[in-house]
Amino acid sequence: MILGLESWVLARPEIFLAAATGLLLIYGVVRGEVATPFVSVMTSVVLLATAVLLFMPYREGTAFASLFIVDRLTTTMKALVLVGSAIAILMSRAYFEQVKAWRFEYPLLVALATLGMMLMISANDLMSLYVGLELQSLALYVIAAFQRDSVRSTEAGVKYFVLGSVASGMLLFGASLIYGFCGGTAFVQISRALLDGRGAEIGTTIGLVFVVAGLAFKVSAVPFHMWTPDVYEGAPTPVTALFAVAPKIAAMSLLVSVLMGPFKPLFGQWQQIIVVASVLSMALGAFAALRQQNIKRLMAYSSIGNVGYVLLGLASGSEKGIEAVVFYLAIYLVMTLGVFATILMMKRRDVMLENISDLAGLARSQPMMAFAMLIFMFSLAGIPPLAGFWGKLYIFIAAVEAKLYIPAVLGVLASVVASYYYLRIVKVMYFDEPAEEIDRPVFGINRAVALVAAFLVAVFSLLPQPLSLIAAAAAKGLFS
Amino acid sequence: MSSWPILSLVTFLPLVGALFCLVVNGPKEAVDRNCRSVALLTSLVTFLISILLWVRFDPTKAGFQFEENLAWVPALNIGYHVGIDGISLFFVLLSTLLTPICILASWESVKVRVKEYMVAFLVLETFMVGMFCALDLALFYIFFEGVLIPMFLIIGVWGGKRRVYAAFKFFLYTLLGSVLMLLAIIAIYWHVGTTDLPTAMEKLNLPFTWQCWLWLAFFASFSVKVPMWPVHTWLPDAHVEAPTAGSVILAGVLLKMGGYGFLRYSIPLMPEATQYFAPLVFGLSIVAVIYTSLVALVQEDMKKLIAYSSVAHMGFVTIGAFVMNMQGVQGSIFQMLSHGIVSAALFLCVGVVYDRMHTREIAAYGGLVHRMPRYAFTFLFFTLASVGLPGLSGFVGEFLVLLGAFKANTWVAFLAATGLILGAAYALWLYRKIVFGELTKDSLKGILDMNKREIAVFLPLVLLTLWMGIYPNSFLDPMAPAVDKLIGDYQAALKLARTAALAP
Amino acid sequence: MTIGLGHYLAVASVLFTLGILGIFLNRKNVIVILMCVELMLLAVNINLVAFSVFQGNVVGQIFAMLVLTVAAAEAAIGLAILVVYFRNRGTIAVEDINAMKG
Amino acid sequence: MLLQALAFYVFAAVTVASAAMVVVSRNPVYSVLFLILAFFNAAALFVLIGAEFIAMILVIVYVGAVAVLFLFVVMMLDINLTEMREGFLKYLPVGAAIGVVLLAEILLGLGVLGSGSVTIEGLDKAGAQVLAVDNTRAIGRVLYTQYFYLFQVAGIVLLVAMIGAIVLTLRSRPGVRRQKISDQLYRPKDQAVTTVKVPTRGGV
Amino acid sequence: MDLAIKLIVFLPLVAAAIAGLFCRVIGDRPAQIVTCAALLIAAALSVFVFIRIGFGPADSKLFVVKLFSWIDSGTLDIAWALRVDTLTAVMLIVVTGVSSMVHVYSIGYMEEDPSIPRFMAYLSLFTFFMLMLVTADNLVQLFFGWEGVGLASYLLIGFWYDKPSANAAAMKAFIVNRVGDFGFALGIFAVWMLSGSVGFEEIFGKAPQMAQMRIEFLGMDLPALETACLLLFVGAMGKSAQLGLHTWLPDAMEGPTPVSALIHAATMVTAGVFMVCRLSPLFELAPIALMVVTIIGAATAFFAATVGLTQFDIKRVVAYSTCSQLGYMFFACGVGAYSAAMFHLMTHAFFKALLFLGSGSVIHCLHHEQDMRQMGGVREKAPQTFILMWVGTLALSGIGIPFLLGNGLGFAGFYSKDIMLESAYGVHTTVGLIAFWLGVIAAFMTAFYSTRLMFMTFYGKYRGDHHTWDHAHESPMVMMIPLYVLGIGAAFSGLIAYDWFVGHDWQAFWGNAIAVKSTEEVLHHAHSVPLWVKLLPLVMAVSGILLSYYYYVVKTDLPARTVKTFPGLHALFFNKWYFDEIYDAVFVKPALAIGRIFWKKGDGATIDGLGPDNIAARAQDMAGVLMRFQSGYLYHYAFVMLVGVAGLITYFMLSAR
Repeated sequence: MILGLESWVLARPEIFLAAATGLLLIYGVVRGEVATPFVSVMTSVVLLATAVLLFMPYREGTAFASLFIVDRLTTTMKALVLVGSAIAILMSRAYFEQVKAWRFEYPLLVALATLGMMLMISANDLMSLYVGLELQSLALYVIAAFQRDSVRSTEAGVKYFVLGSVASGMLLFGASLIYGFCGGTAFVQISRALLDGRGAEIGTTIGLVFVVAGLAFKVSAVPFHMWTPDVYEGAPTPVTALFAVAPKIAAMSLLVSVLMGPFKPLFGQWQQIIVVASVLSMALGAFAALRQQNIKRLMAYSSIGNVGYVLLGLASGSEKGIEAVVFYLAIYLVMTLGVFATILMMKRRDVMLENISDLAGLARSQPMMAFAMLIFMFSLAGIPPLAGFWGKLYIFIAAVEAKLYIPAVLGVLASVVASYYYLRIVKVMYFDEPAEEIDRPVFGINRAVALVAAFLVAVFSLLPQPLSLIAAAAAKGLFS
Repeated sequence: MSSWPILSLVTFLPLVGALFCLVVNGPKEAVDRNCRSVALLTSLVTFLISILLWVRFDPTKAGFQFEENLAWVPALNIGYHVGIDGISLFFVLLSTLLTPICILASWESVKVRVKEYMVAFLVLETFMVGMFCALDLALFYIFFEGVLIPMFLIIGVWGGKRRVYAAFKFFLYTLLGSVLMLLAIIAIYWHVGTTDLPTAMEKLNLPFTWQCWLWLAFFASFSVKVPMWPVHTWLPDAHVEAPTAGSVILAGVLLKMGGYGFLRYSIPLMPEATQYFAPLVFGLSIVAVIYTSLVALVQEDMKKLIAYSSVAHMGFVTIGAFVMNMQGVQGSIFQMLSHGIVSAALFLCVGVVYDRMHTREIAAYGGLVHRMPRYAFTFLFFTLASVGLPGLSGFVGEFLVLLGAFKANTWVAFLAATGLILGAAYALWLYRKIVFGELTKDSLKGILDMNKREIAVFLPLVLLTLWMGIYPNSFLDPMAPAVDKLIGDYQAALKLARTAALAP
Repeated sequence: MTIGLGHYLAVASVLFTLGILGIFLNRKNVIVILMCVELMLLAVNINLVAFSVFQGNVVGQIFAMLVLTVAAAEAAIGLAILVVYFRNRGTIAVEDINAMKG
Repeated sequence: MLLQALAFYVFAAVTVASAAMVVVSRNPVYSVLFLILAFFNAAALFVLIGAEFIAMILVIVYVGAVAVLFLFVVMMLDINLTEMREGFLKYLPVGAAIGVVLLAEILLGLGVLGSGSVTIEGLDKAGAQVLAVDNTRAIGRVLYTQYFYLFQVAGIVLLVAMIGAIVLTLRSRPGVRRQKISDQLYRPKDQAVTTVKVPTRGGV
Repeated sequence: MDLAIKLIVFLPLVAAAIAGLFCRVIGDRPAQIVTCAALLIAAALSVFVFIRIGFGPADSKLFVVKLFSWIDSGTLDIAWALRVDTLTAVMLIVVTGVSSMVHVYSIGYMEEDPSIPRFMAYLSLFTFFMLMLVTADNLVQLFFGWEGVGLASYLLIGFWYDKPSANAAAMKAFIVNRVGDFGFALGIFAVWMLSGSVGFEEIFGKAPQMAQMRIEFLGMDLPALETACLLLFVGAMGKSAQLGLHTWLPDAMEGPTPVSALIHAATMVTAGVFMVCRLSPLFELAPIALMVVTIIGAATAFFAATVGLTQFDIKRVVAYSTCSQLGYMFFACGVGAYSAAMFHLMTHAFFKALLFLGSGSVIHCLHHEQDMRQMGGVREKAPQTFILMWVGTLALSGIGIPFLLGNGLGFAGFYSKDIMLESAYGVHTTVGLIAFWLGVIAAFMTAFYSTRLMFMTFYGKYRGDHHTWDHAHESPMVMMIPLYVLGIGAAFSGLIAYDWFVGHDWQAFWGNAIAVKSTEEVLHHAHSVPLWVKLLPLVMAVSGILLSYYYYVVKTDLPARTVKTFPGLHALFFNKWYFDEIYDAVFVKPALAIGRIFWKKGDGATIDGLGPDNIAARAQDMAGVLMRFQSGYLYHYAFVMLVGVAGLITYFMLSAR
């Protein structure tokens, strides 16, 4: 049976998510704007419930005529994505209410984007990859421009959309070549063809380049990163928070499963691409952010840099490397959410703040916020003993084992440069004289997120073992 | 030996104090007062417990004692493995001693954000002690780097005018060196499969080229920390801008991390490379001794002068560590301990007048002896200890180092010994400008001599300096077996390498 | 003088390149860029169909249909974004879209 | 055979030419129209190799929906004919150079150009394969079975497009009056009818 | 005996600690009493020890009191121990004797000073270090005392810390001494490396082997013992102000006069001589080193005498004479007459301390006037001082009646100087002869300038202002008593001690404390030199005195005329052969200049400028470039993507070929 029961069981989280989103959509349409708070909370709940569903019970296998695959890696990644999206939704209310764009479509679009991410994570065929990717992208284009009366938000939408379309065009072009040269779109077919030597043509390599370029765009790796700073800056802050975590993790997962799956036989080729992209990303993420004034933009460059490190883990192509990728992404998720939760709390006389200089003297006016931010910044900079260090350690272990010495050296050097701008934020918060007082944040979800994230970073710092076990299990899924 | 985890206690007790400080709440006055007390108390208790380490330390054993070994991150084979031997014992004690002194020294001078200040210092203590206890490369690295965070804040928040520049320079400079060491640690991990130090010492058998690369990576980190010429320029800035207690810790403990690192990691793990690069170290150290001494001669800022002198003194340390004979290595360790106390005390001396006058310019002082005889005595005492007067702690280290160096290479000893002359020149010049002369400046007419608290700060240091100068054996004896083993292993490794090279 | 796979691939490649170049060269308005994207997708479709036919399986054609569907959705969303942008700025000239840079 | 080749070249040439015109045309309306022309010709190319279903879909979906949508938006936004700014010419050499290089490489890589390189084993020589059943039927057989999943997801993609387009562009203008039937139906009596006490001889 | 030795050494320390640390509590007078008492007790005990050892049986000539271990490191084993043999016993007498006298004298001299306890504490501390130096059992402990006395000297020279010149002089003393110590330390290292020990007993035991060894030093292959001895001698040069490292000594006169008497005449400066004598078992096996010692000593004796001729500061004249006399002692050591050197060391301690304290008395009398041009006729005001100064001067000049009572009859210097010159002549080497002739010329000059001092100060008319003259007075008793004691020493110590030190009892007296073999030889030769050699020094001294009388009493315009006749020579002498200027130009100024260059250009411009600051600036520039790249234009972004893809494909196309 092509569509046996097994398929439905395996895809039940996705089906649940799709169905629930549909119901909430209907509810929202019926009730109108008043439904927004309920829909938004419910969407988060649904996303978290989906995450739970992933593991209860945990099943592995392929579904829908092998278009769809579930294993440890995909499940772990999905969990990360779902948690990221759910929290991003929770964090967004205050902001959107502030800018009067608080509408029920927003959480639903996020949910649909998340669905797209889940599908692409689970893709086992170029076609399912493509539709999943597009489902995600289209929803994200919309929410980038969601604050539709803002020039910046809509500009972000335009840029994201145009460049995203170009990227998916490239991806498709590559996919079409691979299909042609390998005689099929299913990952197993591709992999078999490549192992046979049938598909090992220069044409396949060109196809691979295009596919990798398309995916690199999604993870914003250099030189396909150009959209990132503008979109991060322009998009509404909660959206930026979402962009910084969920799609990035999903796309990275996809990149991993594509490269380590069907294209494993072309390791020699794609490793070079990934290494170059990785080194360039690390360097650009480090240097370009040095003079940024806008904290969202800074975080954009920071995310580019972080992607560079993750790619280094991928470039090692070993089980350790994939482990490192998962580990790094999990920690990155926590840190980034924490940072954005803090950013979303910064208001002065009810105006959201985005400039780094606005943080001046935060340590005196809001010691807890500043302290949380301090932890995130040092963690992002990879200073031990904070969690970010473990992530980098993992990555570099993998890189050294794969004999990627020069990229590793460049990587650590870039991390030193990058630490400058993280420190700069600490400096502004702690060393500078306080500017005008920042509004005292009411106890809200953002504060809770920031504190929980800080706490988690602390816990991961001291006890990285559980996380590394999870990462190891996930990576094993790819190699079994 | 002991069933209770005494080392962990010493390491993490300050952290408990820090948490205590964090939760203190109430009106500012009360918070400040309570935090000071809590911090002092914690650090004193820590110090007392660390004394116990010395008491229960078996000075005849060469290996590690008070070991604790727990699997921490089994996924990466990283363990929480701590322990001390004769080399690290005194560094632990130095750290635990200087922290309460620092806290006492900043009792009145730090008025803003007292809570954060105390927390930073206690956290710093944890990292420092942990660094010296760690027997796992990754654990070591974590503590080693972790120190940067509180220190960055201490310089940046409570520092002087150019504190931001200094804090960044300090942080980035040292970080840059350290990250390369991280890669080297990873490489070792890759070769051995674990980051456990004793295991690595036993199993690691790297080819020569590898050793050289790894040695250089470690060197990048430690040489910045020591600091060696030409990567010393962060030090004057950091010292000048840091608050008094910050300078004390910086000079007293942080600089020692480099020298300790050489002894604990570079030499045992990469013996052949150590031998190969020793001339480089000698060369740089000699340049450091002479160059920075000359630079110190022309300084206009008290702290900068002492900072440069630190570089020169640490030059002796690196020479001693690499001559690889008993006297050199013991002298190097002793010099570090002595410098830890003496330069710390000198910075405290600067702090005493800085707290009163709020300037560090040498030209702003003169004739202090008229109003501050006790201060004049203390300052003189440590100046003399710094120039290596026999009978005070500074002499023993320098003497042993030079003796060891003479055995290894007369040029090294000869050139390094010129530091003795230059050292006397700048130290006495400083003393003369500040303490001697007529008291002509109006601003100084009302200056007060040291109060009881300040005497309490200096008294233990004075006594210790004398003790170390007159009966250094209480320090040299416990470290002897460990140093002996270090040298023995080193020689054995070299021999093995030679025979291996000859064999095929 | 048989028309083979190569011919189709060549046409597709040319179209694809034109599409990409159009995006890069166009300074007039964004809609043309969207059209260039459509050209790229057309090139992809030509590829897919050609491969599909010459390989004798229908996967490529299914893929092409998907591409078509998604392209339609994409066009809808792209144009919607353009419209809101136009409402804000009153222009969709590519050169004017740079409120954010650096 | 020759006819087929001739047809191919004609259609192909028109496709490429109109694609080029899409890019260079000054008037966006013309661009849209050239796009449509390109699609038609591409559809013709599909037909030439026997992919008639895709060809039809292309015409219906693209020309019928997408291109018209483009046309609609172009008209709606009423964009002035702007002068071709100097940027185009300035960047043309660089762009063209890179484009040519890229094209050459792709063609080389695919084995279209250059004699030595081999394309996919035998495919080219074999010519168009003849399926056992006709094109439409073949697609239909797998679309709802094997590729059911994709079909469903494509549906969700369209849903997203719908929501997205609406949420971005739909504006409820405060000044516009709309009939709200439910409000009318559920209006309670006391709001709908007011009893006015009219004083005698006072008028309403 | 052990207790006595310990008491001698540590009583001054205890006294210093009490006076120094508790001065505020106990006040001036108790501080004086404590320190003086401690020193007098020590002096008494020293006499006891001296008698026990100097005249005891041959097997009790050496006492070693072990205290506790000091530095143990591998094969290095250094202990705190007190070693007392005849050499030390002599030094104990000299040190405690002169020191106690100076302590007592200081009570009067420093009467009006505001910080008496501090002064007394410093004096006692100095004595402690000096005693540690002379009782050292190993080189490192010797070094301890060595540097310790340097410290005390530093503190005492800079005692009047208000005077910038005093501070400068104190620093100079310390630093120049450090230069010597630099050599000394290297010498210790060399000895340790050769013998594996720093204890005297072991070193002397290994000396013959060491003489055979060679050592690689600074890339040169050198005879080991010679090298070590030369390095050690550098230390001695520094401490004993020998030519080249003498510049600190005249400046050290900035300190209070008792200090000059104690440290810069009697004890500390002789430490170099003591060290060479102490290490004589090594030195006697190092002929080249001895040659150097002789030449340096002789040159110093001559040089310092020339400078002494022209100085006007009363203390400086004495200081240069000290320098000169130390030169004598060294060349005596150099020719192997260690006992003669020690003899002169002892007598010199008495008469030079006397001269200094006498000068101090004059200075005290004239309210701290030190310039002899402002003096004259002081004998009216201070007759006792005048007489005692004559005793000192004659002792310094070496006046006596030869052959009377066997060894002659004369002031202390007469014996000791003669035996040194005779030894130098007696060895019959070129170097010895050079030393002899230089010594003889210096003896002439010594007599000239020391009597010049007398004539300028005590004779003629007073040349200063009248207010001072009206208040001038003889010093109080507490100052005069030490002068008398020292005067007795200056007059009779030579006579009494001649036989023990260099006469026929010398072997019984010295035991094994100094190198026996060479001493025996030299003394033998010295006693059998021709008559003219024995008489020449006296003749020179007498003629020097007569000339001086002619110049400064009979024809007082003659000095100025002489100066006019030999302006170049006078300028050379008067400016101390321009040593200070040369050092300033060659060492001090360049060091500061180089320091400044290293600081500003090296650290600032080069290391920071090319290193961190440069990197930071380049990083910022890089950030700027990247930001400009991020232009905000879609087509640029697309272009970058395009270039990326094209680049990758090109790379693969090229690498595939």
